[in-house]
Amino acid sequence: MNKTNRPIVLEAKGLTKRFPGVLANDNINLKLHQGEILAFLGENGAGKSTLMNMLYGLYTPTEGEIWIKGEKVEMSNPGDAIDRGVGMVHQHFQLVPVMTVAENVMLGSEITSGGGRLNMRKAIQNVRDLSEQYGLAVDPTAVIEDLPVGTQQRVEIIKALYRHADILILDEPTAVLTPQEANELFRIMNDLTAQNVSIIFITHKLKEVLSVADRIGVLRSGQMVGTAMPEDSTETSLAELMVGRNVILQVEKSPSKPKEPVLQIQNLHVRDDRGHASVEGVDLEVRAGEIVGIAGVEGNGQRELVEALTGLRHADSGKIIIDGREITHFNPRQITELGVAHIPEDREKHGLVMPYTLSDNMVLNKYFKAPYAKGVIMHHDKIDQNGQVLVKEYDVRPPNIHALAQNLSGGNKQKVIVAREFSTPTKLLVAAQPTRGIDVGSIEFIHKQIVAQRDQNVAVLVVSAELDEVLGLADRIAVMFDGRIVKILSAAEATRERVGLLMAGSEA
Amino acid sequence: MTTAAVPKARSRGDYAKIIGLIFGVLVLIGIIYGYITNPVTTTAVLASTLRQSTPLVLGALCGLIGERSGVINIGIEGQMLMAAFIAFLANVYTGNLFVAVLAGFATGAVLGAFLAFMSVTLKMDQIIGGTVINILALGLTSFFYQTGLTTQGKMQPIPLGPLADIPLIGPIFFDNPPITYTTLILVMLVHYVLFYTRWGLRTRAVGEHPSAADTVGINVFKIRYINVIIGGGIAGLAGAYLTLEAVGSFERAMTNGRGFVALAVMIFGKYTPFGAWGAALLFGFATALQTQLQFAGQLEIPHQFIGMLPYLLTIIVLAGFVGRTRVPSAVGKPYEKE
Amino acid sequence: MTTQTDSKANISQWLMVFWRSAAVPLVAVILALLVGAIILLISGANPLAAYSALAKGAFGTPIAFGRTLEKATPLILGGLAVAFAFKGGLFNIGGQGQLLVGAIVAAAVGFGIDGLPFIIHMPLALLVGSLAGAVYGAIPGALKAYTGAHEVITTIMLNFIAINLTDFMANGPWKDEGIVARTPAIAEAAAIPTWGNIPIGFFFAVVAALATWYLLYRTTIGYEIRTVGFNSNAAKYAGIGVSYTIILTMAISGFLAGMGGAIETLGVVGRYQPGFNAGLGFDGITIALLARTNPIGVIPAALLVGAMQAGSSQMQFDANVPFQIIDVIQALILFFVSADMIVRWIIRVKPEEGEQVTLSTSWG
Amino acid sequence: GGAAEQAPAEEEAPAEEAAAEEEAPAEEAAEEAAAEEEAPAEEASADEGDCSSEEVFCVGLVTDVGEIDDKSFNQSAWEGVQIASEAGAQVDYIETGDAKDYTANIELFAQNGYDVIVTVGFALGEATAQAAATYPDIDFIGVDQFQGETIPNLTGLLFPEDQAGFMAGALAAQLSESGTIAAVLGTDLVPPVVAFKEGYEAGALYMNPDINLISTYHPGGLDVAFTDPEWGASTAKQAIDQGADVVFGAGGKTGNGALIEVAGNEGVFCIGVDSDQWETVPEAHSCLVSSAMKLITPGVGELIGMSNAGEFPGGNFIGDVGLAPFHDFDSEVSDEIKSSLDEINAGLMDGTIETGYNPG
Ligand SMILES: Nc1ncnc2c1ncn2[C@@H]1O[C@H](COP(=O)(O)OP(=O)(O)OP(=O)(O)O)[C@@H](O)[C@H]1O
Ligand SMILES: Nc1ncnc2c1ncn2[C@@H]1O[C@H](COP(=O)(O)OP(=O)(O)OP(=O)(O)O)[C@@H](O)[C@H]1O
Ligand SMILES: [Mg+2]
Ligand SMILES: [Mg+2]
Repeated sequence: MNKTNRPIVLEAKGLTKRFPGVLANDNINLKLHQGEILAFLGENGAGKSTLMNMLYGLYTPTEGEIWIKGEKVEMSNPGDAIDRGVGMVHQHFQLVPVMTVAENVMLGSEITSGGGRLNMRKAIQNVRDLSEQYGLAVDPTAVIEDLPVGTQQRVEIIKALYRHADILILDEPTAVLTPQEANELFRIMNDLTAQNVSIIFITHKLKEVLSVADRIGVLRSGQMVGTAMPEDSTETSLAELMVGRNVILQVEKSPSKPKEPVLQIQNLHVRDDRGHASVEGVDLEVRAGEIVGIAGVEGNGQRELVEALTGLRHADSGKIIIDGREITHFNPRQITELGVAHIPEDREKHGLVMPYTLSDNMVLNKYFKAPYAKGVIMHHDKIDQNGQVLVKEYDVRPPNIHALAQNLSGGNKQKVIVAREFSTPTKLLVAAQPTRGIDVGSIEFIHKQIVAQRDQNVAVLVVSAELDEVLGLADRIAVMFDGRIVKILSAAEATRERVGLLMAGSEA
Repeated sequence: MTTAAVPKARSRGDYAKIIGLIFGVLVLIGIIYGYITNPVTTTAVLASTLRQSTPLVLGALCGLIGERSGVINIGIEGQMLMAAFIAFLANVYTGNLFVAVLAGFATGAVLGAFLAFMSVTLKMDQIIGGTVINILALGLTSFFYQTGLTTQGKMQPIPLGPLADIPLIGPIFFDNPPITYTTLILVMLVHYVLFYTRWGLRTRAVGEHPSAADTVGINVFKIRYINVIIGGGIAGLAGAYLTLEAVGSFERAMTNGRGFVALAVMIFGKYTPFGAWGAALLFGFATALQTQLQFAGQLEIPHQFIGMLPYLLTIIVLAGFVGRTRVPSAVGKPYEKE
Repeated sequence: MTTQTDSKANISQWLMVFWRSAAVPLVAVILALLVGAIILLISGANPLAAYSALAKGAFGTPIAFGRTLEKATPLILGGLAVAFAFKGGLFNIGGQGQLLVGAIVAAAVGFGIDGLPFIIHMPLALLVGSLAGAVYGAIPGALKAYTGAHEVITTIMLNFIAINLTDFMANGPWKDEGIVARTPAIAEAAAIPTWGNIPIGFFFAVVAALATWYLLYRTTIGYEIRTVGFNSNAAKYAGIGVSYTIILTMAISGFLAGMGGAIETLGVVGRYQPGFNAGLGFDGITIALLARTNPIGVIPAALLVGAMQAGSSQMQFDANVPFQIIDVIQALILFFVSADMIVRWIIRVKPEEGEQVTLSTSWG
Repeated sequence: GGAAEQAPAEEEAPAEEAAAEEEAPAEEAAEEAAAEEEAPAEEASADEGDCSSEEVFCVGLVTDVGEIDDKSFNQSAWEGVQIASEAGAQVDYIETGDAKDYTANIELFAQNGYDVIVTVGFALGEATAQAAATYPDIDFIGVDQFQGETIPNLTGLLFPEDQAGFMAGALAAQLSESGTIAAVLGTDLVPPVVAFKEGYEAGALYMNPDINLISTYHPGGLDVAFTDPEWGASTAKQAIDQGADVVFGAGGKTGNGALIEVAGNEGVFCIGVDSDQWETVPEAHSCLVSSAMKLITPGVGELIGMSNAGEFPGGNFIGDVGLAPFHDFDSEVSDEIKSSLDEINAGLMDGTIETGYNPG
């Protein structure tokens, strides 16, 4: 329904933000009405986070005005925004991993009993009350780094509520959430709007926008290129508005022609970092020329499974066979040498060396081989050529092989990794969360590449918390729950509902 | 499913703790045995242990207050030395030991402010900042120091009434000069502030995840400045200890690397005040012990090998029981707001 | 457009690049000298007299210049040792210890063997000394790789141990006859000669710097070391043996420091004598930081500091300024070079992309 | 040279004024100027003179690593040189910062035509001998430098430190009531320190065969062993805590730290080393009963005189050693102790008493 007749709680007039060399936001105007959900779409690097950071007092605008609840505000730091009831859940979580939920929530607005002594008991109680009031189910005494991302997400929301925010900014909150967690979040958002909280909601997922937004704003390269109402928009229309060209959202692929098995996993057992059993007897087979997707709520052993396959984590028991060779106790180098490509789940932690140039990053998996190196001597001309080719072929932006990886947007970071991994002759491709946090344009591109690999008889294992991604890509879908593969379905028999139930652990 | 794993999950860390515990118990037994067989020597060694550890603990506290807020301080050595020098001069010219201690504290704090300026405001690499302070302090003190200045003596022990008469414990803990007492109090105070107060929470947050602190309206720069300055003051206290309490006069380069050992002690102690205290005591004990072994003169080992004791022991205990130290995540990284 | 304009453009570009890289250090040194002059004035000395004497003592005569190079030699190698470890994400405070071990072992080879021809003996002594440093450096590497013991602690401790060890050897098993604690003099054939006033050891150091640069930026070993230094997770993912690389990094670092000590023994002192190498390893830290851990930059940094050390005696003699002032000036130079913000603000030069170094990563 | 232009600058900052000033840097600075320049101050008077000329008699001193004002052998030697300057000689010194500069520093004087060059410490022995060979017209005085073969223009000024130590030990043994005496020492890398120690222990045992001797060397290297007063202090304390009631501090500033520590403990005596430390360490007056002296100052003065008179001996020149006056403790040291010390002194002189110390 239309809420534009309600009072305006937040307004931006001609907001502009310039970074050295970049015009991140260009004369942006927006109005947020009480109790409405205003969604923002835009490619990676379009300027969404920048805009939000200005509204939250984190960045100071180069030009323009911000009005909150009818008064013009000059904010020098987030404290000012918080005082005016603005809360923000950041794209990259702003939680101290080694501290407890309660500590994180009260940080900055601590409850103290005389002499600055922290009153933990009271703080814990407050968090309990809040999580009950909004049905957020969070244990105040848990340590953040032990919590699944979904829960961390809710902690961020509690942080805002704890500060009595009635204007809530959510920057890509669903990027890391499973469908279940996302739906949970939308329920919470609706409860909040019912209590007159106003929400700005940023996402790359068009479905979500259509289902929860009251209004939609679209940013492209720093400019507001249009607003839309969900009722008279479609995913395609939004995608087009966002990318500036027409985008194919469904993965186009011919039916698979599976050949000989390339990857065989037999009764595999793996422990997680804390030494707890995490993969418990997985059996799985991936054949050349097919894409097997592993669906599952995060934290059910997918990460450990992938790390075991790629030699980053050693297996307790069981067998991993690639191309007929048992590789259970091989190291990552030996496994890569067998023709295994790996798109790691965490691009910043495993996938890239941030202070390296693009061309150096693009040989991470082959720097020691001819023609890039002869003996121990590296050949930088060859390495740069390689970079040039891949940057062009995979449309990495900026197309400068000497740019540092740390200055790329997530989307482009991901493209660099994909380019590198696809550029070596491959028998098996292991892709973990290949499109997390990435805009539709890039997603379309990466999906195309994965399918192309399959069609060249590569065996592909895709692990994704993104149900749609798995459903769209996979020829066979293995649902993982509690460290086991609970069911393997063919693309045909796999419906959203059925897989969703299996993921939730209920036998279907 | 997880429960099954738990027993096997007992990792290196866990039984390192157990071994550490056993180790501790053995030490305790050793002390008691020593006290029964030879009370005088045992007391002497333990008293010396505490004494040797004092400047190290203070130095380590300086380091950890700074690093908990995300600023590496390898300038402890320089802060100590400069403070020792100024405290000495203050003692010479005012003859007032209290004023001299304050002068030492202030000097350390000023150098702390300088370090904060370099690493927080100028965003200079923090290791460079500390090194600048070390060289500068060494140069300035050696350049401007001249002999012939004599102090009005140094601080003497203040026995705490009946407490001082408790056997073994008394002479060791309750018959010390002021800065030593202050150190013992500081260990507990810093522990309390760091883990039980608003300031401590904010400090740790800033040291682990500055932008998280920033996004809830905490002024990262302010927290870092204040921590590094206070830390500097504590290092200054260590310097004052050297000239006003331990020696009673100044000599060029008299810190002789204690600032760096303090750094080691801080990491060894896993960035906790009591951990650092323990590490410093271990080191001080080994030092006192090597002196005692030379006193005894019985052993046929060349004294250089006896001299290695503290350093070997540190390495063995570190590699054997302590292992990897978790460093505050944001340490060394200047915070970029935009 | 013609090649003419091209080359013009290139030259002006080249000048621009040179200015960019040289301007900040140059201005920094000038600022440091100015502040130093103020301190000298306060102390009642005459800065001009002091500085001209300093310059005279460093470059005034061929002999003086030779001594500058002689002083710069161990500084280059000590600086390389620290810089190299930084590239691998390690903070090697143990240069001093590795240098001492290298120095005394080189001496042992130098006096222990005789009858070898120069062409074998000198290189052998140099190599064995350096390898001793490598072994001593590998210890903290291994401790870090296998037990996680922080190298800052272990290298500091190993410095103290090295002093005791070398003192014992020089005053015990390897002691020269007579009452003085020192090893016998090395054989003629083991000595690193001088070429006129130019110590040949200096060229060894320069070659080491070039080799280090090449190793780091042109070989797979260097690529692996830097990768581990920047992001050990990514290194593991790329199939690099992280533990092995850490040990290798520390070993090479120790090799360089040890080489510094060996050259001191074989080229300058002529034997191992306790106290003759005091502090060299620690100066290495200053040099590495001055050079922003750039192996080539280490050379000018070492020459600068070496010149000040070489000139300090002349400065005392002519201007009656105590040598400790050069520490103060060194600190100021390091400050202004690193606080390039200030300098750039003064001379309006923009930093280049990716120019900044973060040594502190070697902490966590 | 530079010193001449500087002379006025120093006049402006006499020490007393400076001491009065409060504002720190300025004051340190002024003091520095005053102290630093005591040498050139005299020098300034004779500075016009050019050392290479016949009339002007120039004496230069090169310190061992460390400073001229080290309250120890560098300082004693420098005071010896100043005796000559009172006799009209032009004098100057160079502080050595790096052991590898010994030769260069000696050269600086030699090149400028100095007539006598004093080098302090055994470590300069090699460099001095080489220089003596290169500059036959210059007389060299090597403090603590034993001469294997005789070079006419080089004299090693040596001291039987073991005898001084022996006397100190004998005194300590007689003063001690607890029967435990201690020695806090520099490093055995330095021969004189070893000699002092061996002599001290021999002397103590000579007086009281079952005396309990506790002594320790500094565990660090040469660069710290003599400049670590805190270690000296805490080591002395550790010794006192276990009953030592006489402490012999023999190790430059490390030893001084021990003396000052002892001063804070009732009824414990301390004994200094090298020079009469009553003068150099006033903080220790309350415990300093005497010092085991090696009389460097007169020795250096005497040798310079000989050189000036053209009677430079060459080879080894044995200087005097002995105990410093008891000062305030004169009353506390009983007459029989004094007489026994005299006997021992005589015995050591005529060789009827042996310290038992013989360096390799
Ligand atoms: N801290 C910064 N410094 C310099 N430039 C920046 C900074 N942050 C953002 N930019 C620039 O602003 C542009 C917009 O960045 P922003 O983070 O707002 O993109 P975004 O829309 O949030 O992308 P994504 O969808 O991936 O989150 C970027 O392309 C970048 O060039
Ligand atoms: N410190 C910075 N300097 C320059 N550009 C930056 C900086 N921080 C971010 N940017 C730019 O901001 C843009 C978006 O940054 P951001 O980190 O939000 O990318 P992203 O796509 O959101 O990454 P992710 O998908 O991992 O969230 C990128 O183009 C990046 O180049
Ligand atoms: Mg964003
Ligand atoms: Mg982003």
